[in-house]
Amino acid sequence: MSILVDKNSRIVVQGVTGREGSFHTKQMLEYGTMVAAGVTPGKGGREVEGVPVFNTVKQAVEKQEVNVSCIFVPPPFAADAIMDAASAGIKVIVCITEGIPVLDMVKVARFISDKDVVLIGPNCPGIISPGKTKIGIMPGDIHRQGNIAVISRSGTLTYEVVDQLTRAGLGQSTCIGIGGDPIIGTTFIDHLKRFKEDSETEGVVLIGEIGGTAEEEAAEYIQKEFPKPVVAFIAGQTAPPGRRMGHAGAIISGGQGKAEDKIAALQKAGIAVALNLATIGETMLKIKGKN
Amino acid sequence: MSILVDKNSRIVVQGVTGREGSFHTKQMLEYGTMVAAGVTPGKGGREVEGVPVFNTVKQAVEKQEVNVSCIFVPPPFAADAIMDAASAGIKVIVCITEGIPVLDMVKVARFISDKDVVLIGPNCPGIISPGKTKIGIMPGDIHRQGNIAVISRSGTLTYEVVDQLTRAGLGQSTCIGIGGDPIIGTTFIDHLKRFKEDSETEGVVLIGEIGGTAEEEAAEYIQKEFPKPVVAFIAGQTAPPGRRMGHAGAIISGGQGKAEDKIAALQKAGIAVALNLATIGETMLKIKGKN
Amino acid sequence: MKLHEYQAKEIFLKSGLPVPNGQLVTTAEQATRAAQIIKGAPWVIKAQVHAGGRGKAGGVKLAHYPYEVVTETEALLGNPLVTKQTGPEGVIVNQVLIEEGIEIDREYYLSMVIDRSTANPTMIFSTAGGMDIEEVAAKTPEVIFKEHVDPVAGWMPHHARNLLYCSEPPPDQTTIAGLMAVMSNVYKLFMTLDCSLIEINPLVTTREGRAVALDAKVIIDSNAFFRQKELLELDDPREKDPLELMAEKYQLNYIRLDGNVGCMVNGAGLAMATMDVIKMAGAAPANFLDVGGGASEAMIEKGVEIILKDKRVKAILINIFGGILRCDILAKGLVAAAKKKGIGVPLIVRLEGTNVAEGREILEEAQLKFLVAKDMAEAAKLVAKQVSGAG
Amino acid sequence: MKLHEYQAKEIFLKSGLPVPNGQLVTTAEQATRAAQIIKGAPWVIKAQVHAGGRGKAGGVKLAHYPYEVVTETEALLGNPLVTKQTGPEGVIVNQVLIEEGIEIDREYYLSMVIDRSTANPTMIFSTAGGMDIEEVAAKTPEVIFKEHVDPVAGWMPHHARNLLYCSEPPPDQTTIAGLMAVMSNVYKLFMTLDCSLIEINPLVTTREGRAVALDAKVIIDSNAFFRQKELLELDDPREKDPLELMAEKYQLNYIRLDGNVGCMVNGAGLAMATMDVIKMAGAAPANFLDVGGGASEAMIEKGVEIILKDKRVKAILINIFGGILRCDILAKGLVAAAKKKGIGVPLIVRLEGTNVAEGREILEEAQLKFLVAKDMAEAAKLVAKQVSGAG
Repeated sequence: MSILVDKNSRIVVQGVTGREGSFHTKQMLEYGTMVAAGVTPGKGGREVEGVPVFNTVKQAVEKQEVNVSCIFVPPPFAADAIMDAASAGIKVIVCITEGIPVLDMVKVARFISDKDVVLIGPNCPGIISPGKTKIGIMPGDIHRQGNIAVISRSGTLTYEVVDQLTRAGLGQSTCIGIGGDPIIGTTFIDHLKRFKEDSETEGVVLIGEIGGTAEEEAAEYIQKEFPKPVVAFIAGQTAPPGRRMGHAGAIISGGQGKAEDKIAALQKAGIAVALNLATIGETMLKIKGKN
Repeated sequence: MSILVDKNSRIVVQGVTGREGSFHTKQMLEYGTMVAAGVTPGKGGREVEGVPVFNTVKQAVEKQEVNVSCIFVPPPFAADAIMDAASAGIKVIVCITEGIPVLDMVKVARFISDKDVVLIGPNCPGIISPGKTKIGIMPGDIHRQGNIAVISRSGTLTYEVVDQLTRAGLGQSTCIGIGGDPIIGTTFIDHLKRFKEDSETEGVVLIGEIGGTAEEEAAEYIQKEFPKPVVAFIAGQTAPPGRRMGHAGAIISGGQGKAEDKIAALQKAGIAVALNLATIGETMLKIKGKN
Repeated sequence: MKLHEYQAKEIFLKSGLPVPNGQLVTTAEQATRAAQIIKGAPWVIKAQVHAGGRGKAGGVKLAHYPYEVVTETEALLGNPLVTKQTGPEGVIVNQVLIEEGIEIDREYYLSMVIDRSTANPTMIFSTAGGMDIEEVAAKTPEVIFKEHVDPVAGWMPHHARNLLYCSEPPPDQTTIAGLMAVMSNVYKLFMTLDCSLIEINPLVTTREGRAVALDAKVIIDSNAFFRQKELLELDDPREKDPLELMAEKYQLNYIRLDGNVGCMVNGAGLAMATMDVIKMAGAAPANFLDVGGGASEAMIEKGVEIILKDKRVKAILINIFGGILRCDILAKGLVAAAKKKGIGVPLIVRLEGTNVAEGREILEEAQLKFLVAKDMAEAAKLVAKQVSGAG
Repeated sequence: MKLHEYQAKEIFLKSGLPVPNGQLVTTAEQATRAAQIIKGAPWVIKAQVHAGGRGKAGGVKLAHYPYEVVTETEALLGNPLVTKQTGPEGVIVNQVLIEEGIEIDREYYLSMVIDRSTANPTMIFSTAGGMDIEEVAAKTPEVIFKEHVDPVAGWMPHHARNLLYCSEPPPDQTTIAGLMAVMSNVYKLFMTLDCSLIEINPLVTTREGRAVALDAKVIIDSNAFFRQKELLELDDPREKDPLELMAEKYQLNYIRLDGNVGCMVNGAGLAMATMDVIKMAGAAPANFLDVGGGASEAMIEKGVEIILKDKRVKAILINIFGGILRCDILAKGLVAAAKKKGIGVPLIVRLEGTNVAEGREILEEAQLKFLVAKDMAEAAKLVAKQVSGAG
């Protein structure tokens, strides 16, 4: 089992005719992902990498029965693309786009709040269930099918960790990049709840970073309700306050979001925190052994 | 049992210092309703009919543990009053105000859509559970405690029907005026579902009128899922199309909302329709006997 | 409140919604000048009346020569226009809109309304433009498309795309861009002006991809006038029934109908139900009149006066279930009206509810001639008998 | 993007948000004139710099006589101001705002931010105005109040009432009306200008019930500049580090720090983690630099150039996990930079992921002097060793 997506997921790529959209459509197809449709308004009727292109998500849903969307639409149009997918009945929306204005995301979050929709991202690498499906931009070949889940606010940092896990002989059940923006569709807790029920997942690596309080909230949840081993890492221990560290969401402001507070909260909750990135794999091996 | 409100409901009257607000506060108190607080911004600290007045609903909730609101605030401020109550944690909001702009109600409806809140009205007489509590402007003395529920889009027409029921020896469990506006907080179906579960209710009188398709939808629901006897009446059989018959919602437009279509839908669903207002009481007696 | 086509188009123009060049005229001289200024032939001459069905009734003409513009305008101005929505007496045409003719490539129907069940502003779009949309809905519902708008985000491009890519082949990119702009503007207007309806039928596109609103129907939510004061000035009282206009002034909900039984009721639902029982008893109501819950003595008096101004009225039925409105107030107003001008037709009164005893007493003391009905059914029977005798 | 106080106040003024009368000056002559035009005494002289902590650092002065306005302005202009947010070298004051002094009755704190967990714009209000809000939050959280705003309806009067009636006794009705207007305007500005922060500290009220924004801090969401083009013009490059400014031009995410290890990484999270391991290995990063996924050869070259312009840099660590960014592109950029200007400091390279073999080959063929690290930990150790030797 995997969470949210699997072998049978039928993907629609929004922004499929763009540079990134077409490149990653190819990559996904090569990985074995069922990309069944693409959408670019005004370009319906074409094909990209053999995938039929539609003018609207609605048509893609009707004709190709897609149920997961992967969005590569540029920032000014990305909020519309998410709402479009949600209105058309897509159940899992993966938004790769970086740079969406935060007020657009305020509306998106409220728009989908009462819909049966899971939004992953934006500003994220996507979701992969190794050996089954890859929806996003992560390099597929570093992953191995296995029993460790990864939830992360960062992209390349996740690849680094996955690579380490794979080398340590720890395959992955599902890896999710939840995104580096201040407002994102799903939190650590949303996915922890799913991994709790996922029989394939035996441990979770949680990769946080400075900014916000998502890690503190996750710590509280894990302590109370999450029974599987968790290894956490927080990036940005040396980041100065008030500066945005690349990600729109990675900023210490108003006294909130410091790495030290996050690490303290996680440790207080009894979670193994790897202070050194290089030790995540071995830490997981160690605590898994103990369980 | 009654639905939504009962003896223990603690009422806050919003707009309590106004002419209608203070008059009906007195009427409600006389009926035995527990009016525990009033709200008028800027007039906190006063009393109306012995009821303490607060500046905000939030304060009324904190100090007086009110859980039902009755709104008499003028139309320009009524939408704000409803959202105020919903944000403050009020669970049942009865909005008497007539004349709220429909676009304000579009926002209100969406605002409360994901909250655990029941909005009755606006433009309605309120809700009464005879012998227990009266929240609204209906004349209390025509009601008798009993087993017939009334759901109505109209005010005085409801009084007419209740009076008839009482004279026919049919007391009422709960009577709800859902309101005469195009957008209202609750529909016939919302309350039918509650009456289905209400052991005290043995039959329902449903009073509809021209405009919209709420009666048609109710007919479908009743046919499929509602086991108790229902008598329906539709006002406006002689109303000309395109004219608004007093209520903002009572208008036949775009080929929709005709009384004849509603009556046909109800009859097709096997519901007893009283074509003559004067026969509602006897019709209920007749079908109740059969059940 | 309905706007005239020319008023709606002025608003459209200001908001960037393309309309044909046009000019409102009220005299033949103005029409002559308009034909010189506005590009033609052809020109379109359109009677400005609120009643629907204007086209089929001869209220819209095509002129191919400047002199035709003038003669067609003259033929309309000052004369009654009888449409399916007017009475047989029709409505007088006071104003005429003269417009350039537009070369049409495709015709669409576009409107925005409030969908009651979803509680959302909803855009309705159809490729069957220029036709009666109710007929289209009945015969070919598959060419009518709807988009509900969530107020959280308002009108978004994907709404427009869902509507515009519904036809195969879809319009070209230029046309789509034009239609998308129209849609987004319609939504913006709908929200900022508190509309209950905006209808453009037909919305046409030209071969160059331009979108133009050939017709424009706008209705404003009268509950919103407290924040739309400038729109109130667009109200045209000449389009209204004089009795309804008078009732409006006194905040009475009065609608003139075809029968001869005047009615006065408190509450809209009860007023409708009263009309229904009158009909069922074999008579016909002359009006709908809801005096409302907050009616004063003076309002009741005015109500009676308005009912009686309708010369067709042969009897009056008063049906009051006193709730907020007390029966004694009703009685006092009734007596005042009788004293001032007399009533002159049979009066049937049915009183119930708050202060009913006091109300009856006041009526009796005033020695007013009236029949008492114990319930609505009896009231209707009594009044029907009166008018059948009178008629 | 941060606005200057005077820029924010100009926007406030245009949107009906009351601010003190004031004038921006850049010379002593202008200050003399300003003291004549603006009502005083007293006057307030405020250095216009982006760095926070200005007040405590002597960047805000009170003048009681016109000559003081001039001398205080002169003392600020052209001189560095050292606050807790600047380096020890401080920032040069280029502009000074001269304002009328306001007689204060009560002081409040008001700000609007995005609350991440509720995903809503949120207003923060406190009766502890004029103080450091983080300190207030830590010591007396009970005087800080918040209202979350649902985007469905936006800012509503009840939000304002919940905040304003939180203190006992509440302000009088005139003051409440003034503060309610301020709140609703702040929300409107926040939404229309795509703000990440609006902060007014203090927001004061006068004895006559007038509300005035004594300070104004506005930050714009830089992701929204595609629709806020006019705001981009308010950017003041003089307030920025020249290297960061250069990086911005090439769309590189570069932040200057205090250490001596230059880093270049792809991905913000990995870049932060790289800084962290450098620190853990006993060295200190000279910068944060995320070249991003879409980096071109030219961008890599520019990145190296910017790192090297920082004279403190004693070694460079390059850490790339090739995903979208391919290792061969990185290598080519690196070689180009070396060829152009030489590198001159030890270079530690750790490459992994897409096209790693091609990347290494390019570096070796170029005969570039560099150390290879097999993973991040080793890379950090190597680089720490280099700088400890160098330092």
